[in-house]
Amino acid sequence: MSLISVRHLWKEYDDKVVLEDINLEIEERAFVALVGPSGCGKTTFLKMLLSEEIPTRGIIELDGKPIPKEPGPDRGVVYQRYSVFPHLTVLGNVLLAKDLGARGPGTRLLGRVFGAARRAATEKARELLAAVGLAHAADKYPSQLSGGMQQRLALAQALMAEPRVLLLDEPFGALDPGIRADIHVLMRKLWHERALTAVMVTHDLPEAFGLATRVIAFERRRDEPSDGGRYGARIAKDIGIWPPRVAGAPKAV
Amino acid sequence: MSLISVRHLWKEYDDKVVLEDINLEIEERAFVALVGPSGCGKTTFLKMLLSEEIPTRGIIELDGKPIPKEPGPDRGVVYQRYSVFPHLTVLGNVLLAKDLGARGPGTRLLGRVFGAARRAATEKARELLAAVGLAHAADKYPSQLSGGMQQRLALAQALMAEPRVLLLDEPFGALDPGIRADIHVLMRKLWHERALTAVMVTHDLPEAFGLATRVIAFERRRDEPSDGGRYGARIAKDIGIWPPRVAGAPKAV
Amino acid sequence: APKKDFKLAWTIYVGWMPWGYAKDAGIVKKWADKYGINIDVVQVNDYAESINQYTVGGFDALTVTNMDALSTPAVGGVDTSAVIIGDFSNGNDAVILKDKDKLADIKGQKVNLVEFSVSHYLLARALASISLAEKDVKVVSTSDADMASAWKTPDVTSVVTWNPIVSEILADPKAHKVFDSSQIPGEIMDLTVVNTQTLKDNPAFAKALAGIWYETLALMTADTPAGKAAREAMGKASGTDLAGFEAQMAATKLFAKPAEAAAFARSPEVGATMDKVRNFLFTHGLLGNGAPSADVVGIALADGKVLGDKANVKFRFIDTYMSDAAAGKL
Amino acid sequence: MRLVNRLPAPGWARVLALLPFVAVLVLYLIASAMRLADNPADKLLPSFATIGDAIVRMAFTVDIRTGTIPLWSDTIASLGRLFAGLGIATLIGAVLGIAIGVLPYLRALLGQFVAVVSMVPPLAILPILFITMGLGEASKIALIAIGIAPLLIRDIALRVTDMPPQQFVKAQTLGASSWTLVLRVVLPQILPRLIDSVRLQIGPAWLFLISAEAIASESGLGYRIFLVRRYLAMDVILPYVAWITLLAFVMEIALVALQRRAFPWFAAARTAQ
Amino acid sequence: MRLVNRLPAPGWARVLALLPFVAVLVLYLIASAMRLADNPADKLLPSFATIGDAIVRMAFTVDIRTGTIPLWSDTIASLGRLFAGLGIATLIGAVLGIAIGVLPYLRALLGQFVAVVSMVPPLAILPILFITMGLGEASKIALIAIGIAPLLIRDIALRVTDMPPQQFVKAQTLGASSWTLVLRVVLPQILPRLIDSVRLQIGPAWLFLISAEAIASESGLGYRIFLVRRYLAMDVILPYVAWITLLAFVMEIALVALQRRAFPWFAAARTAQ
Ligand SMILES: Nc1ncnc2c1ncn2[C@@H]1O[C@H](COP(=O)(O)OP(=O)(O)OP(=O)(O)O)[C@@H](O)[C@H]1O
Ligand SMILES: Nc1ncnc2c1ncn2[C@@H]1O[C@H](COP(=O)(O)OP(=O)(O)OP(=O)(O)O)[C@@H](O)[C@H]1O
Ligand SMILES: [Mg+2]
Ligand SMILES: [Mg+2]
Repeated sequence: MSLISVRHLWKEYDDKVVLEDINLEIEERAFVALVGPSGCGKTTFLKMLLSEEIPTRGIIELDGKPIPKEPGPDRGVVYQRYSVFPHLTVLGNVLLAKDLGARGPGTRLLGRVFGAARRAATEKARELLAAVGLAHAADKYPSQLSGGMQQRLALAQALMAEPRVLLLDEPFGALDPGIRADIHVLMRKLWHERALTAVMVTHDLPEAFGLATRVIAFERRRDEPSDGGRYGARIAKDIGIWPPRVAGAPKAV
Repeated sequence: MSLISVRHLWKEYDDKVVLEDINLEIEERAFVALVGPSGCGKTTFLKMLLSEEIPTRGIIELDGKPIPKEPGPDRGVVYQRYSVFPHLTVLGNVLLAKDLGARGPGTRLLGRVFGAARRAATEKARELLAAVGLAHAADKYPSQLSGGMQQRLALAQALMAEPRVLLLDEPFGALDPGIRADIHVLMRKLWHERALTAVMVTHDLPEAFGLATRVIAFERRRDEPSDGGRYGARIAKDIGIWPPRVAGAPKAV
Repeated sequence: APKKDFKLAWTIYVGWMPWGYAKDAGIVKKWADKYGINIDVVQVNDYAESINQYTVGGFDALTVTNMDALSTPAVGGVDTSAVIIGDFSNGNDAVILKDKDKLADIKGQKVNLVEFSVSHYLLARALASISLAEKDVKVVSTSDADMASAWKTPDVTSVVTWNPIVSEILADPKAHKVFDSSQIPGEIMDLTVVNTQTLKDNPAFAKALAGIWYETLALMTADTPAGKAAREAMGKASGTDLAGFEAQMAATKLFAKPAEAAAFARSPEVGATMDKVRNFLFTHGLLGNGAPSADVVGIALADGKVLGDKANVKFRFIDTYMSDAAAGKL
Repeated sequence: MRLVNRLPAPGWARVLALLPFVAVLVLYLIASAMRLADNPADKLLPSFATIGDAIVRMAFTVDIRTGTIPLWSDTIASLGRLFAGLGIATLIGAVLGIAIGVLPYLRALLGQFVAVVSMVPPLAILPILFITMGLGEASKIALIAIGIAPLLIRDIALRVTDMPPQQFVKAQTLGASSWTLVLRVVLPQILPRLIDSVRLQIGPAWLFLISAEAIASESGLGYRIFLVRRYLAMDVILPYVAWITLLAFVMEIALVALQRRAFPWFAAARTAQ
Repeated sequence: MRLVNRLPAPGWARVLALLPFVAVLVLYLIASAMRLADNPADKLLPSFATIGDAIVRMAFTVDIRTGTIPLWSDTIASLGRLFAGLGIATLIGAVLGIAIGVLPYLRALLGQFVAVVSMVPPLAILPILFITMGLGEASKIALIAIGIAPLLIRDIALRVTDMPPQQFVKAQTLGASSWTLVLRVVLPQILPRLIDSVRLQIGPAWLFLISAEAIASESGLGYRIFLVRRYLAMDVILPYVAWITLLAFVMEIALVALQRRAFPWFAAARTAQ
């Protein structure tokens, strides 16, 4: 059974059709890259996977069950901007996943873990920071980091919550090419090492083909102004990368 | 005689040396790309060429004379952001160069050209907009344009003032790769067609080598934290592109 | 120096409403024309502000009580003459207690009043009448505009105030008037005063004022339809109606006839009152910083006698213009 | 679902928005009925019938003495002063604010001074104002202007210095002089922000107006409220307060609409940053 | 060089900043000397010697009647009320503002209502306030709180809705409930902005305080000013006004410092956007 299955999904805003009859099955541990022209509905699709938007018609299932009606710790997200919290240090940002996610009654009241749980969480957070190369910057604030460092932090923060699915919306779009190459290496490593299924939107085809196990292209069948938004985007291409990348077999690193 | 000559130029902020003994001659119609690690002083150098900053020591000459003490229409600029004015339409932004630059008494009082002069200016502005591919967007506001369109507009606006030197500070740094390729073609075309000398800061080596006649790299000789800023950046490399690109001979387009 | 344009400031109070009516009814213009001058009659909402404006020279004439004329313009070095004594309060100012009906009950209470005003003076006189002193009560300064609503709050148990607020408060069955100005007749006078220097240079101004005043008073005290209409207009202008206004008039001893007023100005009671007033002001520090005694400011009485410093007379009672009016010499 | 994710349906939202207003009215009715049962002549919370009478008297009956309808003549007098005061303050705020923001010398000279002056409580210097300006219209308008202008100056100067410095350099490379830089680049970008600043000062402007009218005036909304306050005539005060609130609210809405109409680029440019 | 490019030297800048203050003093001295030549007992613009006497009397001499030093007891009384009023308003502003900003249902319910209430001129409803709160300290504190809280609520709610929606989603993907979302994400980011908003309300707070003290009081800076206004004691009023200005200015500076100290991340995050 696939982890995510999308069936006959439509999304309309008022009378403008954005997505039209999307059908998609995503296997566990897949790394799907979503590409397509600007405005074709990639972000909208991701928002529905995140339960930030509700489909107009159709079904999205996670693990065979309809996805929850609101965002939750089962699905993590990294945006192009605004993914990290400016008022928390780097360590604080990563710890936040435990502070918010832990389930003790005190934690639920104060949004903070204490004592041994905190020490354990701090240790795990430091490991994650080391993995993304931010060990030395644990006490800095995000505004003191470069764009690339902020995106690494966002990754670490999302991973700390151990989501089953990681959704990424052009996470590296604002980075300089050199920094981007570095972070691709990191991304590949993380995907191999952790139990992750990823869906990433990108504008950059080399990035899509360099990272993903599968590249999906959205496209509007007809896109003339005279259409007046009567046609939405569909899946135009669905390309499996060859030779297949297999999670946990880091040949390509 | 070279158009710009920089001799024994130093720049210090408080007791931190940013640039150290820069010597440079730039010929008329050259296209100089300035590269180097972040924080090495590329922007600072450009600011001095623009008279936005004053050198601590040394001389900058334009056309054999010391450069003016403040920015003026002889040197145009395109920044990564904030180059165009949000309150003016696309056409208004380009016209502004004539409105501000023309020398009639009424114009100097009202910052606006009238009558025949305005009609002539409008015609020229529309030509320039056509040249940068914005003819269809003349009445839009910058916030309605994509990032790439905004940078084209900034180029057209700067060119309208017919500067002798065009200074560009990472003008395409925030653009997506696809859009960037388009705008490179445009940039090359403009440089060939107009009497332009360009100095462009960039982070992107392919861009530097793809556009420039000459690539100059700044680098700090020693850059350890223990130095405490006692050493500034110098010109580490000065590479003429081979085979030479010649302005007005658009082989490479 | 002689001049043509004069300004009089007046505030809303039963004894001063004739000025507003005289302006509206054209009486001011009539008399000003007669003397070939212009008189601008200006209503000021805030009584204290009108005194300040007069003191700094913004007005040539002012409606004011005898006590405030001494404490602000006179102490501020502005030589001031009372050309008209319009009335004295005869019940218009009162001490009111809540749920108590003896003045002696005031002991130990908080008393809400406009501090340093004639209410304060009335309180001092009331306390003296039963051999108490100010330290036996606690004074809370309260704006006159808010006295009526202040009374409705539970923690306000005693107030000293003037009309129309007195009648407003007495409408409450819990309110008991325990002392009022009719028990100190003649001590709270409502005057129209003129800057003495202006007066010397322009006696015509004071003549016009007297002329206006007594013509208006004759009209408003007359038991005729015109008199009733005048009273109704004045009532309306002060925010009440005919009945309300007539009730206030009843608690005021109006000198409708100039001869009466002139006689009162010449009476020895004025001197006795002013002596009490200046001592009250002196003990409250209102006769100027570090004033050594109540004698620092001289007060000239209509009979020529002077209270206090003869070299520093700043407040004068004169009967000249009231007498002229009585004699029909205007 | 988490509370933060629960959205009311559009129709239901409109009902919800009305609820607090209805609640206030109902509360008033109950409190008023209780007080009137106690004392039928109570003036503090008059019945709606009494208030209705007062409204008819003030808003629809010609006053024989003055020949005008009190509410309208009061409104015209007050609005005249308010607009004059706000207008003068806006002009001063724009001119001085831009000048201080743009000219480093002027900023050095006046920056601190304006910051200190904006802290002077205007009501405390009312006597001085009345003495220098007299008791006429000028002093009321001046109180509004003096109360508001320093804040506007500071605000506008801050917004000018917050503009990206690149724009200043860019304009100069296009040939701008100091004057044309202000005229073509700074002023048009500051105007929509000026509207925002003025909008925030509507409340204080009414406050100053009411205070000034309470001390020296012969007409105006504040004058009337002050006049009838001695008699605790809440039947007049309450409609007047509601009317002032409505006027202020309409002014606020009008300014927002003006900003949207006159500066179509502004909303997008603000969020784009 | 263009005027916009001319920078004063640092030392010179400090001299320039002093100039307007000196100019005001000199102007005062001249005007005062002229009036005193006319009338040596003039009360409007007393000489510095007279003002000095008044300062000694008010600030350094025990008043025999009350056994306290007037300036200090007034200051303590006023500051107590001011801080209480501002504190209550801040609390209400933070709690309701965040709640309205975060909960769509509450926003639908109270958004419009608060916008309208913030336009009610608080001074005009004083009588109602007196009746419900009494004439004591409570009503003065309440006037400040009522005058300021609606603006703070609106401001904070606006700033919450201005936060990037991504942060709300992100926090939920980390497991936040509505409550912990507010506690760990919204509140800490709103606090420094709350300081900004409160800072803007210091002026209005003093205004309401002075008005309340003018109406019914036994002590306080506003009480004293309005008391001595009855006999035009400008020698007391002027130092009191200067003192209030100084206090307000110090409060403003203290809040700026608090913001910088307590929220080191804020300045950088604000400019980074
Ligand atoms: N809330 C909304 N209301 C109305 N239309 C919307 C809304 N959100 C998005 N759209 C429209 O839906 C379409 C798809 O938008 P979306 O942001 O998903 O595109 P995208 O593929 O992510 O584009 P980009 O590559 O530029 O990020 C666009 O035409 C957009 O205008
Ligand atoms: N006004 C200033 N005061 C003090 N130091 C400054 C100032 N402006 C720049 N610097 C310092 O000068 C150095 C060079 O800065 P500059 O912006 O020129 O670098 P850059 O090469 O353009 O970097 P980037 O590629 O990140 O844009 C940096 O270390 C910076 O911190
Ligand atoms: Mg998108
Ligand atoms: Mg740079």
